Amino acid sequence: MIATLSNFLFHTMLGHVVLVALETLAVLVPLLLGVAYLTLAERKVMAAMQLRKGPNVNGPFGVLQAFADAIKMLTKETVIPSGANRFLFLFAPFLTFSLAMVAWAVIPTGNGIAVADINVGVLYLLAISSLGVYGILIAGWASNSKYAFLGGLRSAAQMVSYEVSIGLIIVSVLLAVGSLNLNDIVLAQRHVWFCLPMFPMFILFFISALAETNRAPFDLPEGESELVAGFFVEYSALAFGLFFLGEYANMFLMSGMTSILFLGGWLPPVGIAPFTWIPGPIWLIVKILFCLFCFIWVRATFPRYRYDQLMRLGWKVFLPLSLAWMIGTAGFLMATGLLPHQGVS
Amino acid sequence: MTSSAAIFAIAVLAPLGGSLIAGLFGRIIGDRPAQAITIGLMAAACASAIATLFSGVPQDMGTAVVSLGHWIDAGGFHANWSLRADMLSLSMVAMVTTISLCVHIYSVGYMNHEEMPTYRFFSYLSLFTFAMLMLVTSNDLIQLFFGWEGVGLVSYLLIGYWYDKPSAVAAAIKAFVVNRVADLFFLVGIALLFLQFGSVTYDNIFAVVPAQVGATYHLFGTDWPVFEVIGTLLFIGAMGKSAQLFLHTWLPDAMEGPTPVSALIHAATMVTAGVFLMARMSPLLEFAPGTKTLIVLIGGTTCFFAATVGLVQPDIKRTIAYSTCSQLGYMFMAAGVGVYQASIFHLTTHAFFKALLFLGAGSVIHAIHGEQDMFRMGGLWRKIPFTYAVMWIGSLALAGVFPFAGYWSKDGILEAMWAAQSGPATYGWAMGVVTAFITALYSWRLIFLVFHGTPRDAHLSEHAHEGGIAIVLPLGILGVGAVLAGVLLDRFYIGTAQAQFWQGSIVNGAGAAVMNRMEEVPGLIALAPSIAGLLGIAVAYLAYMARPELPASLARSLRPVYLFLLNKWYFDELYDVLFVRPYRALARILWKGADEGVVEQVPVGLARLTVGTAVQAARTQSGSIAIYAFTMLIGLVVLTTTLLFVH
Amino acid sequence: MTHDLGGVGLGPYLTVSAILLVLGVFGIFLNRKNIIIILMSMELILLSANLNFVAFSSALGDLSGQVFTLFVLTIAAAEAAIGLAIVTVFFRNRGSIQVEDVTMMKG
Amino acid sequence: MTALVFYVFATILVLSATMVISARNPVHSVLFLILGFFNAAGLFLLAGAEFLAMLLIIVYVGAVAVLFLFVVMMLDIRVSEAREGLQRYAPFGAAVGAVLFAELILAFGHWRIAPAIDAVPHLGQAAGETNTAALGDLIYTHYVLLFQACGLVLLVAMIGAIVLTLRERPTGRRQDIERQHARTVADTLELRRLPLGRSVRELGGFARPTSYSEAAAKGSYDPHAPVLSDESRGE
Repeated sequence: MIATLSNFLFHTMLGHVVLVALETLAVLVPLLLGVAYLTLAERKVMAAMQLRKGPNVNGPFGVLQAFADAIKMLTKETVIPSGANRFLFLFAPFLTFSLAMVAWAVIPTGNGIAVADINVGVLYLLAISSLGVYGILIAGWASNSKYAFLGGLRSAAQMVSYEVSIGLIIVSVLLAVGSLNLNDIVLAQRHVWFCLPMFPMFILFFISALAETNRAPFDLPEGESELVAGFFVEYSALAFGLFFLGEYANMFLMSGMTSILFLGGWLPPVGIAPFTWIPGPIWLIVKILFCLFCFIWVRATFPRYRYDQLMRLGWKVFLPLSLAWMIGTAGFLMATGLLPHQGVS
Repeated sequence: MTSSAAIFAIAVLAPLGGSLIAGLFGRIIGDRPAQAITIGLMAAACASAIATLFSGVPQDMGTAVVSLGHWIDAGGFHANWSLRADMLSLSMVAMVTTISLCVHIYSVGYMNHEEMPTYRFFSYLSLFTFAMLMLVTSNDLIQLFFGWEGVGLVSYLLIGYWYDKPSAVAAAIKAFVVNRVADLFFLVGIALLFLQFGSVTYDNIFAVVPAQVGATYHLFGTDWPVFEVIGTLLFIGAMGKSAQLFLHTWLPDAMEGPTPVSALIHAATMVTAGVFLMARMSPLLEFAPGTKTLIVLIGGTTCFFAATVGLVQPDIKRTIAYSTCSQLGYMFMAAGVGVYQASIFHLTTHAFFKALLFLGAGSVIHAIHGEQDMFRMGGLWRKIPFTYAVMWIGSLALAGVFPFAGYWSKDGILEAMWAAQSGPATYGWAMGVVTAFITALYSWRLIFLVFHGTPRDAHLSEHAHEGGIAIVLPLGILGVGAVLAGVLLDRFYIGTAQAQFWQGSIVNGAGAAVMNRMEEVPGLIALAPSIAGLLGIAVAYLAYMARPELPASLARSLRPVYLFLLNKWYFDELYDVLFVRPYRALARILWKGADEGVVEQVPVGLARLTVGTAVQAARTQSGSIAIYAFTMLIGLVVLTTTLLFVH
Repeated sequence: MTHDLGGVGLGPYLTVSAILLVLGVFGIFLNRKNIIIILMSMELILLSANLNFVAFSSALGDLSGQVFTLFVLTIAAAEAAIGLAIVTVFFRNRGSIQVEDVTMMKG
Repeated sequence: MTALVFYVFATILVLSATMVISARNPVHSVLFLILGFFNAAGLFLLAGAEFLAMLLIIVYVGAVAVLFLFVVMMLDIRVSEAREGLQRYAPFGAAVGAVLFAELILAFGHWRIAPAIDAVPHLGQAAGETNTAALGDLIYTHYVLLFQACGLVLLVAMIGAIVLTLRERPTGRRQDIERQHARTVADTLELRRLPLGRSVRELGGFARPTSYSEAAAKGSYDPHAPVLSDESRGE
């Protein structure tokens, strides 16, 4: 029975497809659950920080609140504004959500355990995250509304700007690793996580991640006081829900990237006995949760940036800093002979 | 470099230093220091030159060459900077520096009324001296040509010194152009020499001259003896520099320059370069009898022609200029019969008395504020007695009266002419004797017109006075030279000691016999020039003192002759018709027809064509990007199609 | 090391690239008034060139083609940036981006 | 299997390219262009150029197409106008395109690889070396000068784009963070004790602290302008 199954899974075309589908599900189901509970966690954590109770009606400690919200959204009517581009209007939230999901294909949850362990994993992540812009732009444009359009443009400009510094920070990491494979990147941190030698870049990356996901204090696109709710002002019901999920999934993704690039991914803090007993995926989840907590923590603490300040920070502070760090890293590695593959022609 | 060589180098190079300092820094250091420096360096040069002359070249060799450095090394062609120290150059160097020093000093006095700073003048003078010294000390023809052109250039600069005077500028250009015509022949001569001998160094050339006597050029179906061709070319070059007949027209015009310039350049040094060249090339010329005949003929004719013209000139400086021309004719005659020693002797004595005459004339001109017309002078001898005295001395020397300098040298030449015993030489002798008469005539005409009689222009001579020490001193020195140069140098230059003196720096082929026969000329013949001279003085006295109306009536009755002479045998007019006008016409045709009509039409037409095409092409530029894109794509399609079919 | 190009060989790749090129060319004619679509058509043409480069590079096992694709990408990005900047400025000044209006380069 | 994938990608690529040039709405054109790029990236992947495939998405889709979309959206092109004159030139364009296509097919149908190709030194990919590393080796050795030149082109393009589109707005008020941090209450507020029943206007109107004019961008605020008088305020 088991032999037949393994033969089917590993040696036939259809089996391969099924296997990939199973792998995908294994990643997506926890992810979606996580996203659902992240919304709840955010409200609870912020409530705690602001000395409130937060949701506590549905279920014990409000654990069912997420499902309540989901049901509410599913049951509401989807309003499509007059003059809106119907297809694009509905396509945009779907795009945002699915991109956030697709990116997880290359994230390694253990040594070599990924849906697709490809050579250019980092580039794949970069490519997918650069596509996030489209969902927002299309949504803003397709809504046929000034507020939505302005919010979309703002968001697009913001994401494009911070992508540049994210790219440069990643290049710094890649210089130290010598591979674009995410698993290799994690393995390169066996001895020391990159957040220690590259602490400034770690901070920069985290802040850029905040901007990339339109989180506070960079949640300009949806600035309530100016743009009502930014690019998804016209959205409601399931479409809105998809955006919402997409946003939180993006947070997960960025946290995952932070963990893999700087916090050692699925590696334990130190490679000795009690830590190594805990499996890699657990370590990765712990690290992701830590990052997510920081996301929420920041939101509860900082006021919102003004738009010109945001742009200034991105282009005039982060970009030069990350560029200088990249050059410095290259120079340091070159000088100390630590550059991977040095001497290989 | 030995100490004597160093002293010799100082003699040649010190003027260059003076010229550079005065010319480049004159504006900074001021006029007086510039004059002092040039004169000081000139004096140093003069002293060195005389010292070298007296020490002489070492007895055991005829020449010493002081090498200064490489100049040109191109393939088989080599030219060096070097100073040749044989007796010919030494005597020339001593003469040039002495005269130059006198002229320098004189210029201080003469030029002190100038409005312009005169450092430029002194710089030119020193530069000229340097160039002349390079010429006479050259060890090869290239360096000689350098000096040759150098003196030509400075001559141009000095004749046109008063560049705000159009006539001076015109004269400068004329001198330059006429000299270039001659230089062309000279240069061709040098080139042929190099082709023939493979070297331009004198010693190398002279060493192989006897071996190549029979060489000929085959041209136009005739064989031309190489030496005759080269000699004639060199002689034409010398004719230009020394203002011989047909190429003499620049010299009288050159009197537009300041008088010291006339004294230095157009009497004592530059114009004698041609004579020097003849003497220098004597080993070659001795094998070119045809050329020598030509030299005698040209020299004799020049000497007569210039004297006749000088006879009627009203301008004091032009009179002396023609006299110079005439005396140069004597020198060439002597060279033509192979008695180069006599040429050089006359050259040297002539330098003294002609410089004296010029400077004396300058003193006169200076005294009466720039007037040069003798017919407006008169009775000046009381006002400027010293000048009067030196003019007498100069004229006596010029006329060849015993024992003044000119007597010795001119007599030597005429005796040589007689002793040569050939048709052309006899012609030269006749011309020489006649010219001696005319020379005395115009010399005393000058003296009588300028110094005697009543002042024709009272206003002019009223304030006439002798110049300062700077003017008087050089006149004195030259005066002494004009008196003594002949009697002192005769023995060495052409007399009994000449062979020891020249030490082979001058070669007499057939001329050696002439040298010997000179002593055996019949007494009457030997006296003929002196008699002619004295006769000339007497006639001058008769015409300008005793019967002052005689010249005018003579001019009236012989008006065609008078005009012929006054207009210098119509040479300028002849050249105007022969060369200047056709040249201008040709230039005009080339300018209007060839240049404007053809050469300019090419670019102009091209430009018009471009403009026309551009206007048409601009229309296709509609400004529409779409059209451009279409065009590009259609081009792509055409290209692909072509490629497909061609492949 | 040659590559089998996903098992389809070189021909289909070249055909696709030819079609892309022709579509780009046709697009320029078709949208002769809209400069932005002209720019996009040019991107299509460049893409077809890139496709050819990559296909040949793989077929011949020579990476130079891919390197040149990289350069083409760079140039295309620069071209798009400058082109769009010009379009933006033009629109700001003239209020229109009709290619027919853009005739200031007339000679 | 991979052939199937190829044909799917190729078909979508060609179709989306067709839509790019024929869509009535430029925004749709851009979106189809993006779709086309995706499929082209897929084709690249099939051809083994994984690095370039990712780069195509990052550069074209992530940056260039965003630019297009931005500009198309912002410039608000009237769709009807932009499509005028469509039919007039279409036959001509179709003819040129057809000729070109025919020629290309002709060319592609009859080509063969030069027999001497193996004699040419190949800059290939070593076994076991990733596509990215092999490309890197090549770019930084053989093609380093061209690579640098590309960098220069990009730099010039960046500067050019900035210069072209930068608008100086002299009246804008820039933020000076250091000054903001250094600001104290005394610079900003003037506390006045008002007698009962009197207004600020009666005491000479509002007074702005000097820091206001210093903080303002040049030209945006004139400190010497007359303070608004009571009368003008009243009106």
